Amino acid sequence: MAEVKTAEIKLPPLKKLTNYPEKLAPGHRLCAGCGASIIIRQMYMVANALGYELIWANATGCVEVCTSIYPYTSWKSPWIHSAFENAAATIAGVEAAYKALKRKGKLPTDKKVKFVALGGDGGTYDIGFQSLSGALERGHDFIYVCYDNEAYMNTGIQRSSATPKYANTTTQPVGSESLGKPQHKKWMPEVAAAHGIPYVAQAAPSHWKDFMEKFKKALLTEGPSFINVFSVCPRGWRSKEEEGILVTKLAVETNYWPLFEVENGKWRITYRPKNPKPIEEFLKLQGRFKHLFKPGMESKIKELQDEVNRRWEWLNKLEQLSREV
Amino acid sequence: MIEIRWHARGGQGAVTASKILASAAIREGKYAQSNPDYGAERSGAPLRAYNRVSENPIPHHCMVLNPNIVVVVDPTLLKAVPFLEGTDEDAILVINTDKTPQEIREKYGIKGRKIYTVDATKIAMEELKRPLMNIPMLGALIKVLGGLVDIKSVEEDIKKAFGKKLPENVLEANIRALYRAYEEVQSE
Amino acid sequence: MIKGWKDLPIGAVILEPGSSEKYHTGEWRAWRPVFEESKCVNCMICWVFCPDSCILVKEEKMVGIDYDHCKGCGICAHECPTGALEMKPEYLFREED
Amino acid sequence: MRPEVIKEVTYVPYSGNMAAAEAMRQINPDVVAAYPITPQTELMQFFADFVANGLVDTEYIPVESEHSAMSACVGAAAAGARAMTATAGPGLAYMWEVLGIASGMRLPVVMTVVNRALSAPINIHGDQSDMMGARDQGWIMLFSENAEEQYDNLIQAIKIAEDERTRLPVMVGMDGFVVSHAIDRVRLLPDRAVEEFVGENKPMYSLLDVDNPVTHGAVAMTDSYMEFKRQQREAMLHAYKVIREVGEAFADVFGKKYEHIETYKTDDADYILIIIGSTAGTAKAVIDKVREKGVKVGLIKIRTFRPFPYYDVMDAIAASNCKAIGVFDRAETFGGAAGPLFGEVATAMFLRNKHYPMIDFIYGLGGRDTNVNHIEEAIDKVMKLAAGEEIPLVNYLNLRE
Repeated sequence: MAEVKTAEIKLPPLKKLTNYPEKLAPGHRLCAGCGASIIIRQMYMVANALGYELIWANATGCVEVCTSIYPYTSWKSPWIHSAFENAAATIAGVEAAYKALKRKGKLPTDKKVKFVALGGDGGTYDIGFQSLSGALERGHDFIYVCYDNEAYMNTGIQRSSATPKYANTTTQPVGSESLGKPQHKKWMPEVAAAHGIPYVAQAAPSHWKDFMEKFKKALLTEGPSFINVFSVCPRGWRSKEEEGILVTKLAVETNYWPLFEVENGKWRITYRPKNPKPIEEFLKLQGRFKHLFKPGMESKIKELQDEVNRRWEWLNKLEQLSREV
Repeated sequence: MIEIRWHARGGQGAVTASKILASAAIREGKYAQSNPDYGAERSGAPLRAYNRVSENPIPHHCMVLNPNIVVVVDPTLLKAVPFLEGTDEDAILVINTDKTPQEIREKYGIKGRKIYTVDATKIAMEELKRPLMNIPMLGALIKVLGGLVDIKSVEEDIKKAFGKKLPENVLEANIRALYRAYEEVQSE
Repeated sequence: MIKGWKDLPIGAVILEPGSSEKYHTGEWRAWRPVFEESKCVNCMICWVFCPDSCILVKEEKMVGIDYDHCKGCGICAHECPTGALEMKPEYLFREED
Repeated sequence: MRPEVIKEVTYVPYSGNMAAAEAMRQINPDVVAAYPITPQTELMQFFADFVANGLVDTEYIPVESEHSAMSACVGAAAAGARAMTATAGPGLAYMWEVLGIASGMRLPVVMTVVNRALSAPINIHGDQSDMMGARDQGWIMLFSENAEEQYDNLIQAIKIAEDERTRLPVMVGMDGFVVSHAIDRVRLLPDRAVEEFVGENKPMYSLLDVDNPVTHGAVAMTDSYMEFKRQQREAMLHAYKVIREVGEAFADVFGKKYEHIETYKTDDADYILIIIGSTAGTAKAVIDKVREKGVKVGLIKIRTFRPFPYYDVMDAIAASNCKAIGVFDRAETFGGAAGPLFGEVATAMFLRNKHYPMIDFIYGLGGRDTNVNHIEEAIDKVMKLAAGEEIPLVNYLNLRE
């Protein structure tokens, strides 16, 4: 794999990014305050600035459903949706077609294009896991972006393997015998990194500079990249629409959603909260955790805090280890 | 149309021999089929393979039920499988054995049918240093077919099939084994 | 709006990029972000966070809101560091329309 | 430039898998995405060998599953590439969801299906349950009797799929093992002639055309979904014509005619057998044999199963002396009256409002041998049916009672 040499390619300041046309048209039917379209717009800001055309394969999910209701499309780039579980395989086919047709001289040579597969956590962590793993292993030149809103939001807040412990979902609801989901969430970036691909990152749109840097690296990386992006879902999380960025920031500031990257196997934390906030700060803004704030539930919150601490420590160890190896 | 049934054990190359026979016949402008009877068997298990050879197109896509010729590649199969199944008294048997056709006839109480024998194991061990009896049995079969398929075409096909896979000396040993069996096969 | 089957492109392909602009999600809005230019420092924080591509910018200056499409989520007002955006109930404006 | 391998018409000893792979080499698709499954495996191995030795320009994706194989073909075809794959039995079943996506998106993917039984119990051998199970997924379906037909059909399938009037994917089936693994005499056509015959792919709505961005795979709600399905029906009606035209073009160039059905000695036949695939060949041999005894039997071999050639079948029957018909089904329809082919022929009679005594034979499931004796047994039953005897609607061949 070619080494990522991105330092000399700088992104322009925010103001300059406004000079490019919007490639995700308004009029899509995502919920008010949806994090996913913020993420997509920020990806476009990078691609625009670097002169890349993005070609998309979108897994079934909120974004897919809401941006392509016939006869309307919000996409001003080539875009394909084929099914829920196969965005990575579909983009693999598109990328292969590109290579073949390019080799045969059937494509213009003056365009910089990049292939992006986009899926929610259901289409990534769960049902699309196999096709994602296959595409990463085969080394296609593409970026897989997961907008992780921690449940099957498109179909009405069903639990996924990305749903955090104790979150209330419709398929593992809180009840007299249940505190919501019994398991912690799968740590997907680590699974992606285990494929030995050149670039893996975790990001959040609240920390847009960090995310844009990461998307830039992925864009400039030859071979597969995987970026896991925290994507607020006011409807599913029972949070206030206007607080979407706040909730996202708190996910980062509590270390619930650490920002890091794995570049050619080297783990690096890209943002370190100066004084990490307690997990309650993140939880309390969301109705999905409301039951944890009843009397007697302190131990459950502590359990979540412990898991955050454990993962943060583990991440720090990985970073340290990366420096040593 | 001539129909042939091979009896061998997995790993002895009978399927390959049957393919070479079909290939050689087709390259001569004839029509031929080679159809292995695949199962989940692994090395050592008894298996069957079929050939059809004809001057005319062959429409059949089914097992050979009434073979004109039965080839037994491994002598230990004579006791283990019903090698006479579906044959009538005009059938020809080509058997790998160190015995004479008469001895085989007596030992297995075979009535009618024409019996040919060849010590393909000995030829294989002497030429190939390994008990790979498929090519010598093919040589014997070609002789028995009496000019339906030219031994030269078979030689060419072996070279074509294995030329890139086998070292020169092994390839030559196979060709020698082919011709030796062709010469050494005996009838009653 | 949608043509008969003989006149539709095959395979449900959509040939007009960004045609969703014709669909006015602004009608969903219960709260309206109101922009006060004098307080704006053009930091573009509202623009970078808008989920609906509704912050209108010309020559690197924030000039207003695309009310045809703005769903009124309120992120822009919430994140605006200078208070240049304020959420007001939509009915105040609808009556005026 | 890839090397020219076959320069003139050549007769070779090939298995069905080799013949299919050779056709793919000559077609030289832009993208091949495939997953190995018995009895298709060696087809992919042969093709991978072509890739490894520079005999094709293809971008080859050895995917992790059949679902991804078809998904990658969908992506590649939407990108404007000529995309091909191959599968068998359970692999086709695993693709099922994406089959409808390929046809619904009107992507001209071409695929060999080495017909194999479906689990359970697991069985790797030939039957047509796989394609029959997928028969309403909007694919054009051709079946081959032998290796040479598989080769010829694949070459024609490219033209059929890519025609602007159809723009539908095509699957071409051959029976597992008896065709896929048996060596047979196959006529190969020259590389350049095949290249010229299949022509250039003219992509529609390519994803790689960044100047004209298109959205593929949109959501169609209640207000438009039905219109797109209606379009697919129309495309199938066109396909009926296109398949015939391509067959004629093939005959013009290569001297061998392919039609929706092949009739064998039906003109004067009192009894007609209707069969798909390799057993049609065996039936021809049996027909020759029984005709020596004066029993006039004819055969209708179905090459095109989708779109089903109802009128071709009825025309052939009407032109004969048909007194009774025996339909051969190498697939079950549990809970249905008889096998899937029986159902189609019954529909054909309905469409012409002309009815003949007819019985069904379920045969060859899971690779069960169907030899000359079984076909003779079937003919015997059809004769009895014609004579007014009561024969069960569904009869099994070579079943252990």
